[in-house]
Amino acid sequence: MAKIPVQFTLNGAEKAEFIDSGTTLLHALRDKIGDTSPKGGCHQGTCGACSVIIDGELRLSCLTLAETCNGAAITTTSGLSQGGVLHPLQRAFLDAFATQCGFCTPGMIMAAKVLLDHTPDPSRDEVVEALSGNICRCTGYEPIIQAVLTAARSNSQNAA
Amino acid sequence: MAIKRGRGVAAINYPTGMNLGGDPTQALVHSTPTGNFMVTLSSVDLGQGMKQIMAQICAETIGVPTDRVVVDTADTDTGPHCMGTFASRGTHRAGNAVIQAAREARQVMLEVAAEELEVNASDLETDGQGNILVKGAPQRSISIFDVALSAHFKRGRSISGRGMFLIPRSYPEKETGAMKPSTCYAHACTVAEVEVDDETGEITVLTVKNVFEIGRALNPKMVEQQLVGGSWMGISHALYETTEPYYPDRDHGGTDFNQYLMPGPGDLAQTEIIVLERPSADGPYGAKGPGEMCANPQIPAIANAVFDAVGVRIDTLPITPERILRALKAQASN
Amino acid sequence: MALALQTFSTVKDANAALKAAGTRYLGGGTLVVRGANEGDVSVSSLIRSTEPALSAITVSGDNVRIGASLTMAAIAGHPNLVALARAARAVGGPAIRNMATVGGNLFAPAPYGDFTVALLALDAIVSTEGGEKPIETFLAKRQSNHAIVTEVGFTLPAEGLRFLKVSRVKPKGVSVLSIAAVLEQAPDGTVSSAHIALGCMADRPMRAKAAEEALLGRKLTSDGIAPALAVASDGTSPVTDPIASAWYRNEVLPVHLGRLLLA
Amino acid sequence: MELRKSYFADQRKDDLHEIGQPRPRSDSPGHVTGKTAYFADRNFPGMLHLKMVRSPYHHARIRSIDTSEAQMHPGVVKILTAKDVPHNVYTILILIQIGPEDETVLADGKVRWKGEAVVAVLAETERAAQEATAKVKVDYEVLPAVFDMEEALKPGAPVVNEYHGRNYYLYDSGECRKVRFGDVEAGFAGADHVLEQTYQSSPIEHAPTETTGCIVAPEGNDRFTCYTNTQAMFFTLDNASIILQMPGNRLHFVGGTVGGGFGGKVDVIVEPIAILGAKLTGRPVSFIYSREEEMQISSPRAAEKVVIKDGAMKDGRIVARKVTGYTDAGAYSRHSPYGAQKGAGHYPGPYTIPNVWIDTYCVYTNRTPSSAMRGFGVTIGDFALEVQMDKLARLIGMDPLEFRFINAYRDGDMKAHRQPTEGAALIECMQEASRAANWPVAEKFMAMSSYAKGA
Repeated sequence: MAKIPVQFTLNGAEKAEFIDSGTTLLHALRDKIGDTSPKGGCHQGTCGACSVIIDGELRLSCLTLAETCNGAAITTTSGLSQGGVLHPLQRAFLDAFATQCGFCTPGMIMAAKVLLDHTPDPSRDEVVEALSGNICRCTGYEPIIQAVLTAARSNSQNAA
Repeated sequence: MAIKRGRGVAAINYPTGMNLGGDPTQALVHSTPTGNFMVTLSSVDLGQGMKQIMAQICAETIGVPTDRVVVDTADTDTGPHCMGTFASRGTHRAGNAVIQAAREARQVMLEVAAEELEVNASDLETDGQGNILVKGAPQRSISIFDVALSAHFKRGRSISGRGMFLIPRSYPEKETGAMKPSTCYAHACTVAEVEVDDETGEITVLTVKNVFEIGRALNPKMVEQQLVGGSWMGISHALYETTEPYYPDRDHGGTDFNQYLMPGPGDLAQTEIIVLERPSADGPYGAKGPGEMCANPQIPAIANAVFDAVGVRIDTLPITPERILRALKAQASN
Repeated sequence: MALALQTFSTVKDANAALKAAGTRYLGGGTLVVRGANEGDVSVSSLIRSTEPALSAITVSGDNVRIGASLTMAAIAGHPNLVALARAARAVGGPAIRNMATVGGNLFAPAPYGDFTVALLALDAIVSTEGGEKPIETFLAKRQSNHAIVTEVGFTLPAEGLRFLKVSRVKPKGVSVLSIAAVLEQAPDGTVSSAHIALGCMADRPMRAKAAEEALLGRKLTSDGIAPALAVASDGTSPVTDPIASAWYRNEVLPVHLGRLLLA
Repeated sequence: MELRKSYFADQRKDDLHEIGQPRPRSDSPGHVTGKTAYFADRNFPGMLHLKMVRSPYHHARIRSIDTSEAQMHPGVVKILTAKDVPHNVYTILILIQIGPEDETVLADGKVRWKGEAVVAVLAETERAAQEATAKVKVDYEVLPAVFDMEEALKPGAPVVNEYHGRNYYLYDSGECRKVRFGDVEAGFAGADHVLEQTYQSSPIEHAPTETTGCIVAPEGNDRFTCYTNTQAMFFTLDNASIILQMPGNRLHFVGGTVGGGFGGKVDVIVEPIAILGAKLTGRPVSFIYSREEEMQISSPRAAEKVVIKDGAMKDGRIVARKVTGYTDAGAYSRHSPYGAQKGAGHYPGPYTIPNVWIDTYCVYTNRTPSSAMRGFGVTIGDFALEVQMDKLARLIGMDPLEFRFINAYRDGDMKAHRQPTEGAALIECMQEASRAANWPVAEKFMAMSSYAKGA
């Protein structure tokens, strides 16, 4: 079958690829573009490891067809640090020892980023809700929740 | 409707290392020309932080800061044999192998330093910051950077070492079962507090207070990671998890994270962790394996707390709302 | 056959394409793309339509029409649809809610489909190119529906929509059961009209007709609702799945219905 | 977390430079930036995808397998059946002399659990492989299956696994691993209270977020690099070498960065067949479990049944404990015979009991083979033991925590498996729990020590 073109921005950079129709965004990002930060933990929409931000909204790249993203602005965890400086969320995950195996981490950070983009000073319940689509099997979630709350506090201090 | 509260306790021990031993692990350590150290292994990091812990063990033994140690692991073309990462054996077995290898490398390092400083190697000590000092005369010193350069380019010495750790295999005696399953045991005691809804059987774990004795917390923050995550998994095992919810009926097995139940971030018990350290005689710096045992005591503690709350015994895992409700109904009809 | 996506600007053209074998309509992808990922090779062609009407929300007075492509997140955040926010938020986690659509939810098998439970309690009308159907009729034959659902319409309930989802995992877990209720009360507090819909109490959302009738003329007190709770499980045939057994669902349905009615 | 340094301070040096320091993890920066490379974060040109045709039945004879239509399916490159596997019947613990070989890489003549691998399809795309698996025709004659361990152990039960010939593992000690210490019957006879209770669990999945898998790339010199998330590099390499009858020096395993294991990645399941596929096609091969496979096909923690009979005195001393443990191995051994006997070494728990009788059985049923998981051989036993302790305490009329102090093991106490206790710390854990949970116990218990009596 003929390949079809897709074009979008990934972490601010223009990307254009020819893909097979029906290819998921997760496969397009990982196998075509080479951004392996979104992880395939289930391909069912039940684990959140593949979470990316599309036009400001949290989406599951495993259930999104790449060709529906033409013209979109896509953000992944690999694009968060700028010039070698970690994003406050990344810093907070490090400081809180909120990663163990690390497989869920990029998806968790995406979910947390969307939360903080819309709700800079979230309550614990809002953090819990924001992370609720992302499975972690190692940490018991508490260090991750604490990391997001810490990042929010450091953001608001920086803004102040 | 009544929400009933109860608490329960459980105390456990857990063996470190593969049951009955016979599970070797090797390590190689060598310095680079500028006095950094490479640890070569074939052990696997599952996320528990094996690489970081091996770096700290090597650094402590050699006498350098941890960031001067690089761990290269799990390439069978370069790393010597390790039985694997399981049975709470990683830190204990690989750690001992790293210590042995690092000691051998340290001895060469001190010998080279001794030649440079014109003293006996036995008169030297490390300051942990990357320097080798003459005991009692710390103004006479040489940096490990310079020692490694000297070893490589002047004295033709390889600052390296080999480590192998093996607990000899024990074979159970057929009739009596006399055997040596393990050389050291971690310990725990957990008190759990629950609420049970006696109309729906729903359980909320309010608090778990865990006391863990783990030999030695080699890196306290990383120990905490495992203990907190393990305590969560223990609660999960107690109340949620199974691939066969109607066992031994084989039907209705969950196939995704929606159907395979585990506590979500909104289900977390208030968790307290207290760590005691009784160094094990054969553990690396006294460490035992904390990774598995930390998920065990919550299960019976919660089962006992449920009984304390509503007076029914659920002797089948997981302790689901359905099992509680059935037991409450049976209790009411008796 | 490899999987391929065809996009049409009109529902009419998309409906025409759906007549071919091996086709399926792509909404948010949470059911259809998942199926393809999991090896459902019976579908080789996904069809979607970008017709703007599918994404429109019209609120005129109490009358609401929601395009089938609207997501749960869009509904949960819409200022005029506060009554439905709780039901929309009951679906999935944040990412799923940004994807899952009203149209897709109508087809979600138990234990999914919580939003549809709310639509059933609202007596919604389901529209396709072929016309409109009451949601109950639509759900009864949903497996043989091949036309794209374009929108759902309903009247906003004067006294609000009561909604409850019971799940083992919080805050995001699939349903043990879900209940939606639209009640009207006379000035003396007695129930004058009751629509109660249940999720997971059959293979698709269903109405609790016996409980509805038993509520009429009764006050929302423990004693008043007792007859309704006694018949809450009439006509149910709950699913048994990894979340809960049919027995458990039937046992706790009256408990949760009671809590919803007294809340 | 709090470190309580006051305990055992006499046995510990706390002046170390690196040990005991909360150093940041060297791998975390990779995790938070998405740069950590897991095995699947590699992509090779021309890589094939492997999908399994699996048994839809719990127990069935395979009359015939017809792959002709699947072979013709566009994109299919290779189809593997049992006859393609050089050493198809294997068992992983053969490396430590625990046999017999009892499991097939690809089913040969029979399937023993629903989900068992029968035919492997290698294709250019995942979709083509999925489509082709649907075209493999396997003709089954369904056999009676047994799911309940008690049923499986009854005479006349369907035999699950012919390589054992009976539905339990035969140890050198007989039908179970045994521990005999003191005279348990005399203990019961002299006890004030006797309590026998049965505990049960069902299988539990490790559920790591990263599913089991590997990618194999031919190196072009008859060597194969296998990127894998196994928990045990050489264990997997050596087993693959046996199964493939390929010298170990042809195999190069790379791994060590794993997205969660919990014991679920110690079976040697994906690597041998993927290497075989790469060898026979000369192309890279990816075999990664779907989430459904991870949940229902990969080994779970075994279901267990534990029967505990205790004799206890009014003063709280347990004088006799008899434990019969049953481990549901499913259809094949994998690590289960070892797990069952690990239980034998673990009972009667961290308590000093003069009369102990332990039998642990490894039982075969027609379900997904179980294997190791965090707490292997112990987790369910601890549940049973510690609920039993609670029941005993209440039966005697004692505080459950005080009851445990009375029976807690201490240094020098002889264990049932005839090892003297060393390095005990149960008492101190309970003392600290008593404080932390505000669960007071008598002063004499707070004054106890795990150190040997009189030491």
